[in-house]
Amino acid sequence: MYSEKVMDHFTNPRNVGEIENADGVGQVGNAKCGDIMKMYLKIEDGIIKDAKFKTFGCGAAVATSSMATELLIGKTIKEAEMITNKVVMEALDGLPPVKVHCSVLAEEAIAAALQDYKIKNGLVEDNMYEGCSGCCGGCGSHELRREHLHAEHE
Amino acid sequence: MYSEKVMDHFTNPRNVGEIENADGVGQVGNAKCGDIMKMYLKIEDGIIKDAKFKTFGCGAAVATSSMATELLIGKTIKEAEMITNKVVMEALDGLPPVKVHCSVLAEEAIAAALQDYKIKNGLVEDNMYEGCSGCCGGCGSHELRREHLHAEHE
Amino acid sequence: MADMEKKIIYLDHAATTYVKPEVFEVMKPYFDTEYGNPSSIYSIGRSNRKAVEDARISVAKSIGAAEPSEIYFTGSGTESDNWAIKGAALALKKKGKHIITSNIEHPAVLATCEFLQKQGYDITYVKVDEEGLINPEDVDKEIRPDTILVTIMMANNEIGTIQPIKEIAQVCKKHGVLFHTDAVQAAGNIPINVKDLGVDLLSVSGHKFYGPKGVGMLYIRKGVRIESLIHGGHQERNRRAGTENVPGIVGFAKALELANINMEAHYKKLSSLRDRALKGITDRIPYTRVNGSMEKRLPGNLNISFRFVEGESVLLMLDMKGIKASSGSACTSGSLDPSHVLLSIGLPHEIAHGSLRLSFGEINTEEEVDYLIDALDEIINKLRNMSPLYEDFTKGV
Amino acid sequence: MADMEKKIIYLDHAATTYVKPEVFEVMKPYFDTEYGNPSSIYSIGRSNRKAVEDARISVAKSIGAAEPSEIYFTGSGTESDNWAIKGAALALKKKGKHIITSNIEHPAVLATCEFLQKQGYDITYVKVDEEGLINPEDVDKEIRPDTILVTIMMANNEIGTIQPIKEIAQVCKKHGVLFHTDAVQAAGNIPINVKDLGVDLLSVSGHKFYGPKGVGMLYIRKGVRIESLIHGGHQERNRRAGTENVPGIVGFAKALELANINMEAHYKKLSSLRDRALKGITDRIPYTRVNGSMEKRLPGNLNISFRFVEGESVLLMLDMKGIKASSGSACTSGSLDPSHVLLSIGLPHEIAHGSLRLSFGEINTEEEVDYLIDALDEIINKLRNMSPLYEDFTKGV
Ligand SMILES: Cc1ncc(COP(=O)(O)O)c(C=O)c1O
Ligand SMILES: Cc1ncc(COP(=O)(O)O)c(C=O)c1O
Repeated sequence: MYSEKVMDHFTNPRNVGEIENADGVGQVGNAKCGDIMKMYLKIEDGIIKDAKFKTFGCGAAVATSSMATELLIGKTIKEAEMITNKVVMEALDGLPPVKVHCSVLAEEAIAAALQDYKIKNGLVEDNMYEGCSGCCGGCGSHELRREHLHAEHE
Repeated sequence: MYSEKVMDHFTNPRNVGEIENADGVGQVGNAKCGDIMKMYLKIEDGIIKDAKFKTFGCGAAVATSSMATELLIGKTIKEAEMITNKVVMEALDGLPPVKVHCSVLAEEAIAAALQDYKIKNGLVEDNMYEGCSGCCGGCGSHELRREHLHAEHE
Repeated sequence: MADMEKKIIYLDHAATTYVKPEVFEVMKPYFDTEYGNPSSIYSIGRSNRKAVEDARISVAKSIGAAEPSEIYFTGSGTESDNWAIKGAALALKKKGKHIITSNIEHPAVLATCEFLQKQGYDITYVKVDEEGLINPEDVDKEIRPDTILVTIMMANNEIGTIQPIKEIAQVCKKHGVLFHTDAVQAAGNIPINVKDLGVDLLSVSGHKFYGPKGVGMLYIRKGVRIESLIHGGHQERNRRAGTENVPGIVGFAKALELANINMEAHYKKLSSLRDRALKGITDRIPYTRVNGSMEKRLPGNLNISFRFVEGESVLLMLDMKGIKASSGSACTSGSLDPSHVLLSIGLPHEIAHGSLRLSFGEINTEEEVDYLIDALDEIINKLRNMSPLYEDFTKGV
Repeated sequence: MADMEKKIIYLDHAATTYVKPEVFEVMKPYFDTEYGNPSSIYSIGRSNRKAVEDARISVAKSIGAAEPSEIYFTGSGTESDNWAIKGAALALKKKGKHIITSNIEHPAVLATCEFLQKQGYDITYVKVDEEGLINPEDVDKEIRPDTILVTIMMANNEIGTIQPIKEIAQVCKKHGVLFHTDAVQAAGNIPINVKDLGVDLLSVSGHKFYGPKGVGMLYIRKGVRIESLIHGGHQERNRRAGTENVPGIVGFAKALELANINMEAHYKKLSSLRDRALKGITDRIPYTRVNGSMEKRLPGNLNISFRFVEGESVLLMLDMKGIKASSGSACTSGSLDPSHVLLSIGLPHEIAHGSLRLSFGEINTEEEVDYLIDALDEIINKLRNMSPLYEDFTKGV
């Protein structure tokens, strides 16, 4: 079901853990839907020096988190913002259709951590949380997303 | 599907053939329904001295005809009239439910041949043919009989 | 005689075939070692999943499907027919309730249509000609605005006639009506290419081409939506629930693959045996007729009527000589009526009753055919001498 | 590690079992030598018919049916469930359209009920308590004049709880309502006696008790009329059409027979392994709970939740250690929701997500159980250290 790359990142996840006094921290997902990703970033001079994660979730959730941190390290903030779920998925040689939402979660975790960094550094005005994964169902987008995923599956 | 007795009477049918100048001849059934039995009787002093048959039909039809002739020979007319389909069936160690109609046919062939004998000898008044097998569907009893057979099957 | 009993000559390949050793070989591991549930995520579950998906790819290739995802495994050809017809009927009931079929379909189709009729659907039965063939124009004429499905078999199980499926599919396409074909008898005997044929739904059963019993397949063209017949788990892309019959599916695919590789030789061998039998029988036994077109016909099928005798008796006597065949009459099945197929091509009841289906397979030989001819000659003679119909005929009544 | 990978510890017998050698042995001849069609009248057809009828007699005996004619072979447990429920729904629709089931049924029942709901039927879901058990009085309360069927599973596939089927059957009988039970998980694990239970319809699937996949059974009490699900030929006394899966049927009967003979030892062995695992795991791993009654439970079932971790990750890591288990979450099946069964007994979503089903079988050993305990301890630790929920918990957030 999973590619070798996914299994590798699941079995030996890179950058598990926390960063003390991180410059940006983002957490997305919801225990209710079975996936939570927490992303820690160390940013110096606009460049991501370090990234760590903690994840509660399935194999794909762990692997996408791991891959996301690998992709982040060394990137500028602009570059980091371009790490979409597609990028993460491709780096992992793909995901099963039902697991695509995990890569979306990874994209959103990156966005949330960067948003946190920007808020802390006064780079954005409001602190509206944009990291919704659409998974927890709280905003009603759950069903929509599910249909979407199923459609892709079909 | 068939008992050994049935297979024996089918493989080595007794009394196949015609009787020239028979005292009673009866034919029942209809090619349309796949079974025709023709029964020839030689009757002397009210006793059946010989019986022969020709049958177009399935294994059970052949076997019941054969068994019927065996049962007939040596019997008085009264006794012969008591050879019901049950008697024939029991003598053959039973028939599959869907083949019960063949034994009915044998009973009716006996009745038809005896009727013919009686008519020829002025023993009955009208010559109404009583040997209907209910199988040809001509009288509308076909469906009824079929339901009956199916019910037994169930 | 005891010797003869041991020699079995199987001439009923249209009823069912043995499983080829190569097929059984690939099935075996899935009984005892690779027994995981394909829905499980661990490794033996995954290897089962892969086996099923590889089988799907193989079957898609065998029948020329555009994508493996168009292949759905079922529990039998009958289930596939039921699914296709009831599934379309339910999915499209808002459009209409009219279904067109033929009068020579297999009971899997006919009984399903009768069931739907009781549920308020309207069924039209297109008639075959005396060769046992459908005229596509007759289908065209019957299509109405409320027609939702046409279901016509690719090859007939009794007389082996092959219908102009491509032409019928074109008619259906022209009217935008779904088209299902029961290809249970065709599969493994003649090439099937769903893309070329242009069908929307196509049923196949494993045990007719040296594959296992208890596994069938329904091809559903991409984009065609039908309701499920068996609801439950997520198997078969949510469309046919139930733990997959992994050994059965693997065997199905292998058997179809072998049949495809071997098709030309198969066709040649079977039709040559069949033609030898036909010539021998008609040369030796008078008052005999062949049923159904000899041109548009499955290679292994021969259906003959012998006047003045009844089919079951012939079968039983053949059986005693070690020859396994089938009757045109559905005598054994609880019905007193002769085959609806033989009546449809215009046979009178009494002749339909005296019919025999011989279906040749890859194990048969010319020697067996010659033995068959001798046996039949003797049997038909014996039965005719016992037949009041023959008596009347010879006496000129 | 490479060594470990080779050692497979199969703890997913509730998903599917291997076919026992004794079972496979009796199936074999029906693939290649005794391959006739049971509907044929010649001798190899007849020997197949006899094999099927002997299997029917054996199964009737195994489940305490009054007559073999109450046993109908199908293509899967799912098909049996679909048939029982849809068949009753169609046959009784004039009486009413209300069906009662539970909220912990298998998808084979739930999805069928959902389908019927779309067709205008009214479905009531009786709730289980936090032990996973149904109260027969709750069923009683829901029965209405238009109730036509109650369908409640005998044993649950996820948490293994055994329902008071006899008592529910009595309730149904009192009201004159048909009662179906899905006994797919129960069969082979606990005694089933349909007469004693008083059920009208009962489903079983072959591959759950060391029999083959692709064959199931529906018990239909004599006199109970339900509509067919699969229409066509005259097989199974006109009620389930399709050429019989002879090897499958023969294997099914043999496996059930063996299970019955062996039931006491089976029960003892599995429950002892299960209890050993439970003790080891709860002793070693904190923040762990067992789901479902430990008293009214299948012998081989253990369902545990580990807080702060997610089930699929646990499964994958177990797999890498050679241990094959199943998750309480239906993660792999395309749904993002955790198990409806675990939610029904009151587990919060996040705990339901971290659940594991271990189902023991006859091949398992105490050494395997001990290895499992070690492996789980290590895995849960590793995953908790990676979990933001555990981080919050230890930090007291
Ligand atoms: C309780 C229950 N019912 C029904 C089924 C369906 O059986 P099958 O998958 O063999 O069709 C299963 C197993 O998957 C089950 O555990
Ligand atoms: C034309 C045709 N359709 C359908 C079927 C049904 O297939 P099965 O008996 O395998 O379900 C058969 C064979 O019996 C057949 O010959």
